[in-house]
Amino acid sequence: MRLTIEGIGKDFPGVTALDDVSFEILPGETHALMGENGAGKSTLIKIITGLYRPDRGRLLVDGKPVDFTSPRDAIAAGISAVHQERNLIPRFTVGENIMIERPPTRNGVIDFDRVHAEARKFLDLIDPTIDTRTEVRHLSVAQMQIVEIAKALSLEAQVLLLDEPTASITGHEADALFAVVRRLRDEGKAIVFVSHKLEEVMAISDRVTVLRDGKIAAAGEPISAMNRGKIVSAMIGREERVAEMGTRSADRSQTVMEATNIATSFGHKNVSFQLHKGEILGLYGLVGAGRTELARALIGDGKVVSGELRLHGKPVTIPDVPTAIRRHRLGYISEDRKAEGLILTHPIRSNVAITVWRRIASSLGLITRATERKLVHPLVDKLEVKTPSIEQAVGKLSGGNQQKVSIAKWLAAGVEILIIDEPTVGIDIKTKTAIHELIGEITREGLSVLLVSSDMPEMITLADRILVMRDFAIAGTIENSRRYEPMSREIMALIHAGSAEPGQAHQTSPAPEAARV
Amino acid sequence: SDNKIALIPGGPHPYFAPWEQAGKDAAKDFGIAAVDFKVPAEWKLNLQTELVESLVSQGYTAFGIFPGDAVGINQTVEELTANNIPAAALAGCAQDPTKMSFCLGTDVFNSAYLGTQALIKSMNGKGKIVHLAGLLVDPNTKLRMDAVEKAVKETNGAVTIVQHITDTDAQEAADQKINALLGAQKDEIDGLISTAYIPSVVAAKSLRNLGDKRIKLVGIDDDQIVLDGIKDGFVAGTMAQNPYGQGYVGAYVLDLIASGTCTVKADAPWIKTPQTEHFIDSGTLLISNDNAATYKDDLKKITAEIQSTFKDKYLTCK
Amino acid sequence: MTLSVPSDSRARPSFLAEQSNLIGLAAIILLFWVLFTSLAPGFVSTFNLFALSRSLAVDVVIGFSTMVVLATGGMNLAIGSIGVCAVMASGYLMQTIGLPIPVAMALALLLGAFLGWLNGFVIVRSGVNSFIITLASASLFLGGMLILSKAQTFNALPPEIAAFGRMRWGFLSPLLFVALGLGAALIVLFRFTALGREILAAGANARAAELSGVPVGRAIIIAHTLSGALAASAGLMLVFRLGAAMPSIGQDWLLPSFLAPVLGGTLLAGGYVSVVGTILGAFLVTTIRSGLLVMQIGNFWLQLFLGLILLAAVMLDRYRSVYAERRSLGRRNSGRRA
Amino acid sequence: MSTLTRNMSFGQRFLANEWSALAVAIVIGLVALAALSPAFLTEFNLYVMLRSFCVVLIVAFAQMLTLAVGQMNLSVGALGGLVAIAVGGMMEKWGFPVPVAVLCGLAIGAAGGLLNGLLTVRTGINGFIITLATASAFTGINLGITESIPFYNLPAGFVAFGTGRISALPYLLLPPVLIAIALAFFLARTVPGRQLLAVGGNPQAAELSGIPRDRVIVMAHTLSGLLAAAAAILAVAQLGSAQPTIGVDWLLMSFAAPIIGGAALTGGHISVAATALAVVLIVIIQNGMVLAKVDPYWVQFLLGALILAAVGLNRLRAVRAGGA
Ligand SMILES: Nc1ncnc2c1ncn2[C@@H]1O[C@H](COP(=O)(O)OP(=O)(O)OP(=O)(O)O)[C@@H](O)[C@H]1O
Ligand SMILES: Nc1ncnc2c1ncn2[C@@H]1O[C@H](COP(=O)(O)OP(=O)(O)OP(=O)(O)O)[C@@H](O)[C@H]1O
Ligand SMILES: O[C@@H]1[C@@H](O)[C@H](O)OC[C@H]1O
Ligand SMILES: [Mg+2]
Ligand SMILES: [Mg+2]
Repeated sequence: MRLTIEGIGKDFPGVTALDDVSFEILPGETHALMGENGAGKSTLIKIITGLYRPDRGRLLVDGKPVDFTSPRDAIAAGISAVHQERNLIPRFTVGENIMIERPPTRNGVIDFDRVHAEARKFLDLIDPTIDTRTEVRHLSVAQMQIVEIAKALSLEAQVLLLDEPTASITGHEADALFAVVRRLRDEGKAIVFVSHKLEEVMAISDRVTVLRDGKIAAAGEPISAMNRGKIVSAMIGREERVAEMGTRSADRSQTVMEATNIATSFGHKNVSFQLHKGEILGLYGLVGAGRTELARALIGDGKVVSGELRLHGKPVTIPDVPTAIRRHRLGYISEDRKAEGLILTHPIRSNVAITVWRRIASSLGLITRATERKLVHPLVDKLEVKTPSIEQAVGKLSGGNQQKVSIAKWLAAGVEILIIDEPTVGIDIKTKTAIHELIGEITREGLSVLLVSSDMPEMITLADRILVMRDFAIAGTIENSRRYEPMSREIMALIHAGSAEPGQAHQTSPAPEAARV
Repeated sequence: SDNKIALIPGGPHPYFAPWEQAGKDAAKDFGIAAVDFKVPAEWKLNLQTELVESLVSQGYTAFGIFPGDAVGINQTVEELTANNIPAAALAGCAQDPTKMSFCLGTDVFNSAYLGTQALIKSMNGKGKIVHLAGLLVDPNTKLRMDAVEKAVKETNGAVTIVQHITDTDAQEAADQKINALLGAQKDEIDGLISTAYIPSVVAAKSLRNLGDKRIKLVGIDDDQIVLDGIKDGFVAGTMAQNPYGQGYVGAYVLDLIASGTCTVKADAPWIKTPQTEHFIDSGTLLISNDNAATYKDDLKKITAEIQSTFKDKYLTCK
Repeated sequence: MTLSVPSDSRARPSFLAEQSNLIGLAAIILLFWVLFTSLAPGFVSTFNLFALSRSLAVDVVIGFSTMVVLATGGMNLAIGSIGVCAVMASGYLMQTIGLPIPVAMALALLLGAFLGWLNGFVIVRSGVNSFIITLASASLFLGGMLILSKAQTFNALPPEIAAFGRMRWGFLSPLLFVALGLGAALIVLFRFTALGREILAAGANARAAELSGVPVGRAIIIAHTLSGALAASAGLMLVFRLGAAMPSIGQDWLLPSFLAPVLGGTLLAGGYVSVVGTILGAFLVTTIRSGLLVMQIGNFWLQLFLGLILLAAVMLDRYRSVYAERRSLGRRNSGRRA
Repeated sequence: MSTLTRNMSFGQRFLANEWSALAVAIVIGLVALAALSPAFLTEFNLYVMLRSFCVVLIVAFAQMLTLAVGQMNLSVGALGGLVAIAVGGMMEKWGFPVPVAVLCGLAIGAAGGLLNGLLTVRTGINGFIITLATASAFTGINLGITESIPFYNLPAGFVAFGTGRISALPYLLLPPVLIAIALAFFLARTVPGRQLLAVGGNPQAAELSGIPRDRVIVMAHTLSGLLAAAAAILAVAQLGSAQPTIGVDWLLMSFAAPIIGGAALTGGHISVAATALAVVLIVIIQNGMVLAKVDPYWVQFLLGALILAAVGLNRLRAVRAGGA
């Protein structure tokens, strides 16, 4: 099936998301769709899948114009997608979610055994460990993403659109996905692949189309004719830059946070570490190792049940998050920006200022939008949040720009210790560099950061020391030499040492990024 | 006269249906420009007062009102009289102090008292009774409870009251509560006194379904189901009221007052009730098997009697 | 032609959209006024205007009482019960105890606030949906009032009470100004104070708010406390209006209390309120009801027309705003092409 | 997680059920009332309780279906009242045979629900406001037609159905039981039923999965109207007359039962069994109050206290079961 995109344009209030976009998606190819945050990638995918209707231009399938009025139409025409946002029914089982488009029935009654058997088939392609009878709401973010992929595969469509399918899964599952993608391509299907991870793109795409500010910057160039530098300059209009981390100078004599043998309500045992002033302490581990839960316990969104937690040398117990932030100047940037990081229906202004309302209020307890704006503007500018206005509802921003907002509010908060969980998921390379530099900058100004990231290169770029976590315990601590190869080998060794469970022992695929860091 | 009179019940309720005809008859018989039956959309005080207010804006000159709330209506009446618009309480009274010109209606206390006495008599003076009442938050309900208790007390212990069941003035609630009562206690109780329209109907029906003629029931109002119950022996009696007469005479008197022809006499032979000092009995009578066929004529006679003597007894006219 | 952060000349579309919704609602109200005035001259008689202003005042405050809880994404089904508790308390304090009016009123408001606080406290501590808690507490509060008062009305209140209820400022009731005053205070709360903003944040996404340092539990409790105080205010306004404190007040508040804020744009899901919208929502309903009554739309059929006109009004508003959005997009596009 | 469910003891699995706390509360209530009064477990009293269960249950289901898609139907009672008098009128004034009148009544209910659904979906206006407005319109038609005078002269067979019984089992119980079974099956095992819950659980996701969201919402409203009609017809049979006031008290109960039964106001999560048990509990509480001769001034208070107690029990269960 050949899909032709012809002069497509789409406007939102205050933004032209797409403008005169034309290119072709051919059967038997993997077609990468690249662009900065807010370039219009997801919007284009939503138009192709019938969720949005284009304001201008048209779609053609095998040369014939089509007009999809709803996702049903697109599905019927043989187009399926994994969207950037999670789209699962929380109280339905994994199996039912995968098969929701066309549940197998017998005499009009849903045959749940077949639902699970069928779902199993597609799930096994990526991750055989997920039980199809589990309700989706009990899954981790990564597992949900895998379910979404299995669901899209289950349609066995002619055109498969993948919008950042690998944003929150590990290399192991990503490799499985790529194997499936290659096979589908060889069978003559068309795959559109959106990702901010250039290495992946280079590795599996046949052709690449780049969007910039809603316009075509490169249309269907063969990957053989492109290289990393060309793609990047098409995306951002200039050369890529490596994060400027400056000289790192954490003050190891000043311990701002110290955990001694703590156990938590989530089941962590014997966790001990020290975080120094101005330090970036990395927390690495496989998905499910318990890093997010440790962060939660530390900020009072769970309990430290034994052991001792000291802040600035004083033992503390933190009953809840507001106390952590207000009394102890300890903040947490959630890995799940939609559910926990942002208030999607509220404007950027409120989302950023929320952490400081109490502080910027006048003696009468009043705050004005003007004071908020004064505070928010510089931050939004610094992070280059792409938006028509800071009054825009955060939910209307592109995924990457939402992430920037969820970081921006903590820059305003004036905390001394910041726990950052997966800061650059879904962030484009330009902004990623900016965020890395920002984290470097705030720590130079004296903030201390506990950094949770599944992105090994990111970890090695940023962290001063790396704590490796396994099964809700600390497996070891490594001083970061900032040399990718030895570091990653050392980290993986710690992760796998003593691991008996085969399912847990995933291999990540860090190699391609090595060259750059 | 060119008066426009509105007759306003507390809300939609079958009891008031005769007012429409009564108004038309009065307009014809006494040459009044209009006597209109205006029903609030729901049985809610504020809908009633808003209705009254809007009718004033449309030039109505006198009001016959069944107070949606005996106390709550007074402020509105006060405003009416301040604008020289007379109002009278019909069917049920407003609580004193009030600016209502008078109250022509059923003395709720007395009616409940007489009904209970009739019930006790039908039980041969002894046994256990239950009282089915309307809305608990309606001040009239408390009066009726007191009246029932007074009649019971006068038997010196021969009759006892098992319980008051309130908030039975909606069909479905009445059905649920009365059947629950019968389910739990049909063998213990000997009599039911109902002081509201709906529970009278529902109790009559439930006793018929149960086929129980042992438990005596005295209800209120003359709904067909209650009358059939009387005929077939499931209901001992019911306290008839005189809705038609209330509407008819009420309109007649309001016309006289609104025209400025007459004023209300201070020293007339008013009846004093717990609610008001300006009460006129529109007639209550017990319907039983004996008078089921003739009570309507009795009520007509009473109506004619009240109407013809009203001017002399209660008004000073030019 | 995506805009990328130019620093200062930033448009504020959502702010404008917000205003345009209110303007739309106001326009529809105006339409009805023109209609009713031309069809039924009695509609703008001073008597009717006064009566209208007085019912409006109460409906607005009832609407506020629900609005502040909707802000948190919760509900308060107990406002009628809280209102009547305050009413009966004020009656008791003035008539039986003989306290001066302001003292009695203040204590009654305090009682309302306390009952609201109790709701909030139990909701936050138990983690049970506010719908269920307030459904149960509505029964509890009303029942407590009945047990204590034996449903006896207080109708020998100081005469100033009724006099104030009848008082006119121009052709309006001073009660309307009380309602508008409360509205102004709520605007300040939700727009200009950290507390108000925190309540809204908690309502829009409790989890995100909590993780941003908002004491969500406290915000919810305060919103319920405020709701209780506002319900008590509405009850006391009715005491002035009726010149008596009676146990049947509040039983019919539930629907109007939702109608005004929701018509005015407040989200049932929480996180967004419109104070002016709530006032306009109540105004729309009062206008329609009063207009139909004055036009003598026949008795029993009134409800039908009320329903139909309400539908027409919300649909008109809806199409107006859709149209406005399209037009603003159209304008931008043509500008771009030029 | 399912690995967890498999390893749970019987007690834990019982607790994990949404309806277990309600079941416990019901048992406590039954035992207490039986101990209090010998009349409680008599055949006639059981009949009385089962009979008052019927209409409420269907009303609760009517609301439950709109809650399932994350909507509300404020017009259940108004529509019920309209159907009640329509059915009564058709039988009394026009002499329609019972089955014809019943079918027409159901059709009116479904049409009313369809109207609610179409208006909600087509205009994009919150269903709360739409159904509030249509409720007023339905009530207006009802009062306009009847001027609030009931229809009394209904066919004897129809009225007999409302009062007949086989020992403690009222005939009236048959329709609600059938409806409950059908609904449970519909929601658990049929494609439209699952689609309904999917739309409630995550409308966006459902739409992206090719589920016709608008059609599903319209379907939920239509079914809700149909059930409201069924409840109204049963109410007419039960009362033996077609009262214009049928339905005026339905609203709060219609929400209370599903929500006490664990339904989420945000949609996607309902339980037929738990809703039914919540209705049973409410009926027992109401019956118990009459049985225990509760002083009228205490009725409201105790009602609130008992609901709160049931909710507290359920909360405790949720915490114990770890589903807090
Ligand atoms: N529903 C909407 N309302 C208003 N603006 C929108 C809406 N959806 C997207 N936009 C805007 O359209 C532009 C393109 O967004 P889109 O989501 O397509 O970007 P993207 O390329 O997918 O970015 P990312 O890499 O961050 O996911 C952005 O400026 C975004 O803010
Ligand atoms: N082996 C396991 N058995 C049962 N539950 C698990 C297991 N591993 C993880 N979980 C649970 O599944 C969820 C995993 O979440 P998530 O993957 O975010 O964990 P995490 O360690 O924070 O991941 P990350 O390390 O990527 O932040 C958590 O709720 C965790 O308690
Ligand atoms: O007496 C009548 C009463 O039975 C009914 O319930 O309401 C109207 C009254 O007049
Ligand atoms: Mg995107
Ligand atoms: Mg994590």
